[in-house]
Amino acid sequence: MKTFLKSKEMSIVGVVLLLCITLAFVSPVFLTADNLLDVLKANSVIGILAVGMTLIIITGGIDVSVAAVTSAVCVITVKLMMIMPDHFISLLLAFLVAPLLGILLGALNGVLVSKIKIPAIVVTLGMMSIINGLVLYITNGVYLNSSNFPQIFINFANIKIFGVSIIILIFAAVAFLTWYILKYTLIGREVLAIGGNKESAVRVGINFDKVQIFVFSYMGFLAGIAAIAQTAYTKSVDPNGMLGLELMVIAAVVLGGANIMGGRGTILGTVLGVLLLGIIQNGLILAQIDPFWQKVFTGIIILLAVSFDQLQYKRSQNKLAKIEVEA
Amino acid sequence: MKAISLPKENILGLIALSVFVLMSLFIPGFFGHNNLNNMMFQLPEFGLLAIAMMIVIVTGGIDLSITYIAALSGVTIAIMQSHGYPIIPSIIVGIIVGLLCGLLNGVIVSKIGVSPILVTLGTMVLFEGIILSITKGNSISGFSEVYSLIGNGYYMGIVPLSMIIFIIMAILTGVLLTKTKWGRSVYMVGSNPVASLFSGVNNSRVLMKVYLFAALLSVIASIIMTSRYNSAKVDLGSSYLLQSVSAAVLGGTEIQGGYGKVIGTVYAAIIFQMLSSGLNLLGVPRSIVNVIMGAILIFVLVLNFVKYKLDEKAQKTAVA
Amino acid sequence: MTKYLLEMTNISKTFPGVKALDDVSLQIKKGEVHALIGENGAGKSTLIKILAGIYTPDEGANFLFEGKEAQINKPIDATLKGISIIYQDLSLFSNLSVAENIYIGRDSNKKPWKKVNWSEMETIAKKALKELDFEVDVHTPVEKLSIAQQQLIEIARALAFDSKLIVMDEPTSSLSTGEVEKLYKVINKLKQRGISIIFVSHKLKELFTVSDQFTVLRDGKYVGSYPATKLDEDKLITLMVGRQVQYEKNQKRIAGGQTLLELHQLSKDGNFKDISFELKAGEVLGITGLVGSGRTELAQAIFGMNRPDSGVMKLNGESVQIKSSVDAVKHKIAYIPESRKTQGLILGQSIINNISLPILHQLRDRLGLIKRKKEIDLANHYVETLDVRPALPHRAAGDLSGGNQQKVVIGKWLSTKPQILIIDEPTNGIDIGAKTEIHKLLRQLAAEGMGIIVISSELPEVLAVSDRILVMRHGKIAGGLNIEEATQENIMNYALFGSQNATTETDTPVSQGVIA
Amino acid sequence: GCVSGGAAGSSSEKQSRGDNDKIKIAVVPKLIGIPYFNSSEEGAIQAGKDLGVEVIYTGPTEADAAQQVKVIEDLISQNVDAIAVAPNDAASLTPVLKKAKEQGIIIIDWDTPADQSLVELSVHQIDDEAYGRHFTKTLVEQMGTEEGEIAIVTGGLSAANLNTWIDAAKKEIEENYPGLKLVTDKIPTDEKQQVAYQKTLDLMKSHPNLKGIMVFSTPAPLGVAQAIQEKGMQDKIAVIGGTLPKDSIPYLEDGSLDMAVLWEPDKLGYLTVSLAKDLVEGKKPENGQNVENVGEIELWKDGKTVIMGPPTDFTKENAGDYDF
Ligand SMILES: Nc1ncnc2c1ncn2[C@@H]1O[C@H](COP(=O)(O)OP(=O)(O)OP(=O)(O)O)[C@@H](O)[C@H]1O
Ligand SMILES: Nc1ncnc2c1ncn2[C@@H]1O[C@H](COP(=O)(O)OP(=O)(O)OP(=O)(O)O)[C@@H](O)[C@H]1O
Ligand SMILES: [Mg+2]
Ligand SMILES: [Mg+2]
Repeated sequence: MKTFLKSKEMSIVGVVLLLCITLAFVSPVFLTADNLLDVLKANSVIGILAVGMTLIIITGGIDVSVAAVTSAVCVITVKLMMIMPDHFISLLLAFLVAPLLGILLGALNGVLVSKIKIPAIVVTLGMMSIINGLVLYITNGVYLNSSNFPQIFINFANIKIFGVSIIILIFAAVAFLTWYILKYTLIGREVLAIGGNKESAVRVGINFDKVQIFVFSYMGFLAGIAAIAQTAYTKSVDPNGMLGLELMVIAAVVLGGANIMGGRGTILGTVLGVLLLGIIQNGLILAQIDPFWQKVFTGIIILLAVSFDQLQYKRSQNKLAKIEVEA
Repeated sequence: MKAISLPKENILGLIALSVFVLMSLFIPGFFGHNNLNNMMFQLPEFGLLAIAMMIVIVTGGIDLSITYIAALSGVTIAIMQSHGYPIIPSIIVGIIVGLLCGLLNGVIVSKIGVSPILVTLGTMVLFEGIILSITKGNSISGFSEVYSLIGNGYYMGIVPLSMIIFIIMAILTGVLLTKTKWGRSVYMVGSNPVASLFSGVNNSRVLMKVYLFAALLSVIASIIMTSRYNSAKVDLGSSYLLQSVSAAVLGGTEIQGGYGKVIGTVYAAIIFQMLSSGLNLLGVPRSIVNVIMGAILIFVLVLNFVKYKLDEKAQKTAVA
Repeated sequence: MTKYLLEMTNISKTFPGVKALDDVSLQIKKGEVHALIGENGAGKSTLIKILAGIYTPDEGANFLFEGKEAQINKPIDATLKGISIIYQDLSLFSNLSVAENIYIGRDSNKKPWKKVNWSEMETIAKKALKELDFEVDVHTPVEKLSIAQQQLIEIARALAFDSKLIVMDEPTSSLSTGEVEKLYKVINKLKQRGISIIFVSHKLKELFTVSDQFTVLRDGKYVGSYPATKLDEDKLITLMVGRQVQYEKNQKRIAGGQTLLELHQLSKDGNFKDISFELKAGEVLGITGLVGSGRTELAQAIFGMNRPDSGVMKLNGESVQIKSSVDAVKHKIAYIPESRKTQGLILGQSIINNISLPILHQLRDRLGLIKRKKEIDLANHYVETLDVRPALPHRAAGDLSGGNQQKVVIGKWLSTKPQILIIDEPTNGIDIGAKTEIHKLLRQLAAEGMGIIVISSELPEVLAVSDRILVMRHGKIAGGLNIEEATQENIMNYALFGSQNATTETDTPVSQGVIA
Repeated sequence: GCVSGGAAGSSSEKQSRGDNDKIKIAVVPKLIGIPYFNSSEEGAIQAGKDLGVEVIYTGPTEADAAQQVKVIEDLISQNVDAIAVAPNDAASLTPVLKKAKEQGIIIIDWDTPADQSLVELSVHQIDDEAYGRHFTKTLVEQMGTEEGEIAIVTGGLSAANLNTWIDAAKKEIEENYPGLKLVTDKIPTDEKQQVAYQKTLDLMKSHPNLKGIMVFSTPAPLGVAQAIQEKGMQDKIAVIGGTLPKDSIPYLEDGSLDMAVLWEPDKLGYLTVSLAKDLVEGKKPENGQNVENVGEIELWKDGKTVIMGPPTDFTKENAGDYDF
């Protein structure tokens, strides 16, 4: 599997590299540390969500409510921070509340998917509609702005370690944690097993419901973290600001080589997928492509990348099928 | 043996009927001429897109690009007409453009084998970009009077023309799906593409036709929309995208493919339509309408689940 | 008191519309190999799934394990009690490595955050594989292994669990002789350790080699339990089927009429090389060989699903290119694939829709609409002639037992009225009664003028149906034999060594009659 | 069933109209749930209270023409006396507005013009031409030079009013400031602060000599200012944005946003309802008329176009005085 997955990731590494080289020629600023860090920072929220989505997609599910959940958590957490004193404890509390809220909403998705057996896309579609509606109704779309934020949070948001923003570090930590879970914990292996073969998983005693509730709750947990990262990034909350982000998240995961039918997917691949999308966006502006044409380019690059990837995959499958023929 | 319980489509039909009765009784103005009329005008465009989505879902795919196919063909028709071309050639060119979009989806899905959600995500962005580049984001109008009759006119003074088009297309789709070789193959490919390939079904041709057909339905929806709204723009009908997935699923379509019926999707579209209009009449805020729609979607599926469990029990006791 | 390791009594199971098990019992002694037999659909797999905790039995079931009342509601309950199951259709994870597949399920009751110990996993896996003398890198993903190798991984998993009871549902259906031998050795070893084994198989000979006790089911009902010493094959068959069944070498060879199919030097890189033969109308051509010798690849090439690189294929004397299964159907070629569940049938669809699928274009009226009534009649016809049970054509194909599913696939392809019928492992997992019926059917179809290619790993079967036999080895035709000259021995020699008289002194017991 | 439905419907309509003497005015924004339109909602509702009319403020949740048509169709069923609409896409509303007009409903547009042949009144917050030119002029003031590279950031490429202002701003550049150089076509931001932020970062990188940015749309200026703030470019790049004062305070304070130029949206809502009520009662507006709680308005010669007044410049000095 290792070699095979490697080749799968290699193809996206190839695409990313190709794009980088082209851009480096087109725009001298592209390869500067400053720019690359900006790209990373701008895509950290998508990245955090995509890492969680990877687990769900490996089990063969999908979650289109991620952006809605993140928005809801943003709103609630920030409202909470605004009524709390400007103190370290308040910050801690917010960091506790956000993931918990996310887990709660995620677990609700998980329970509906596993216990009531409603397909994941439907549950989360319904959930997205409900949460977005409620958020809009409650906030009336009003921005919550940094002028209202406690100073301690602003300070937190501005933390940099060796010039790397805290937001990127959160993303990195989340990616590492999830990689570890997937590789080295029982539940992580169960996630992969379920994706590989649901029926067999049940037969060998894996609790399918439990694993599903886990992946959705974990997604919720990361949505909570993403909410913190998002708030730190924009230093404001736009209740409508994340509409439609879920498609980008899913695109990143699948570009990263995960199979939408389940069973296949890696954290490294997903991170690369996120980077690919981020670089496309950044690169089109740096290359000074006419804004009207940027979407055309984005669409074409996505189509080329996925087609290339698929052809590559087919070829590797063909090689697997060979048998030894005597000369 | 097979008709111990009602098929889920009939249940949905009953729900639709009861929603209609309840709303007529309790919401003033719901049963009014104006409102009924509105609903009849609003349903066709959404219904067509929902059916298009349903067919693609039956094959185990999804088509995120349908609303942009609609927009692109709408813009084409608008540009042609505003440049003085007559209606029929404009519509034909619009249909061709839409079918080309469907072809692109079809080729990448069926020949290269990329998963549909990715392909259509890509083409969605691509089509949007093309429209933006053509229109510079502006809306294009300049339709002729006759054209606007398609979406706004009546047949025999009572039934909206667009409704008739919708009914015809729905029946046609139903017949194609249940009674033709292609339709049967759609279900087979959706259930198990490997086995259908081993059974002499030309999977890629079946899929190709599915994406072409979905595109065709989108174009027809687009013609109704552009004629109703008198203009075409990049986001024409974009709010219908996820709604059409919801309607297809509420209508009983299996998201993994292999099952789905036109009638179920139509019932679901009607339910959504009535809820939206009824709640509006009640003055419920739009955002809460969304909440209720989401809740209904989940509720009906929970209901299905409960019913399934009950059926299972009933059948067991029947045999034992 | 503790004479029995496992006692199941009063077991009934009702599926919507079907009573799959009706008051069945099963008693397993410690350290015995217990054969569970019965025709297709008799309820063997269902009984096993109840034992495994996948299905819950109807009320009133009694369950004793090691003399104590046992509750098995979930698979993990069975695992924890020391019951391992090797399913008919395997339960492997193609995306995971060999080591993980062997280890998996072991910790299902542990805390989800338990750290996975990769080195321990590998050690355990290697140990289990060693017991089977199966050499494979434990890091290999299972999807790269052949079916036979996958079967061994399943067995290794059961070994690694230190089970008290191992259930094997048709474990040998895709093992080669050598591997079957190894399995017997392992079974004997396990027996000595006091481990009990429930063995399900349709290969009666093999059952007599390993089993101590037989429990027979018929139509979901318990027929009885008998020690091996009190039984012979004929008796067993009578118990299973309720009548006498014969299974003999084909006697009257049909020379064949006009030539339907000719292959000249057909080759495909990595699949097969220089394949040339003829198939005449009215004859049955058997193709056999070891698993992995390229038979399926060749068959799929003829059927258009695996395009050859070079060579010529002629149909009725004319050179043709079959580019897809659609082409093949047009040229009246039918292919019944070896994997029912994934290739043969659309399990979620009704029997009717499955049977009519390849000939839908013939069932259309002038408007191009499908004539439903004709379609149903067609399905009913094949359900009847092939004796599909239960005979409910509106039911989903997936609700049938393995053997009955196979009958539906056969029906589906007979409906196309093919000139050439290629059938890949026609009776895999089919009981002896149904097997002879299918053999008879194939002979009869040939007599009516069809050209038939039977690919099978079971020598008695090849001998029973063929007029001519080709033996493949490493992608090439190692030899051809007319039925008069064919014996299990000379076929084996071709399959193993590539020539008829390489050596007859081999330690491979051909007496089993199963070479692949 | 539809035939009988029609008959039953019309009788019930008559009844309900008889029941309720209060004037019903529907105000339809482009979309609900964004600060700008929330603010105008407050004004409209307040006007309803002050003037004793029933105000229905409803609109689509997405800035989508189709949804807006539906909202208006539903409003027609509710027998309102007047509909004041801010079209997402003027052309697309023409058929439905025509239908409304045929039912005797008075049609008004506000914020953004609709089909002028259908509206009885067109309430403009601002003179579009003057507003766009005002942006250019203010930007030049803040840049302190008439030369240099500038860029335009917009909410969305397809928003008609934004495009009108941008065109006016460009015209002002062409006519009076030949030294200003637009480095790229207008940059869309999906009406999202975060997108504006990201794109501005990229914009500054690809055009290191940038001197000024004009930002049209309410959320985008905040994102642009945030990027300027983060990179410490307050003194190098001047930013003018059409946004609300309250949100802008943190950026106005350190100069990352030099000035917010807008009108008072609540007043616009108030004015719209107030003029609509007058119309229903048969009163036409006059040039120079002083509308209570709004101020003096301007009426153009066409007798339809009402201009609420000149734009308000919000700076760090006065931004704190406003409550929106
Ligand atoms: N999930 C199910 N739903 C409905 N009926 C089922 C189901 N599983 C099995 N059956 C029915 O139960 C009966 C017993 O099937 P089972 O698979 O146990 O047979 P078997 O003895 O294993 O046969 P084979 O040798 O062909 O594998 C059959 O009639 C089958 O159709
Ligand atoms: N198995 C077959 N045997 C003979 N002719 C066939 C077979 N399958 C298809 N055809 C014919 O080949 C042509 C193309 O068939 P195919 O199944 O690919 O297209 P289709 O779209 O499903 O059929 P159609 O358009 O005629 O409804 C048709 O004329 C069809 O009647
Ligand atoms: Mg079985
Ligand atoms: Mg084979």
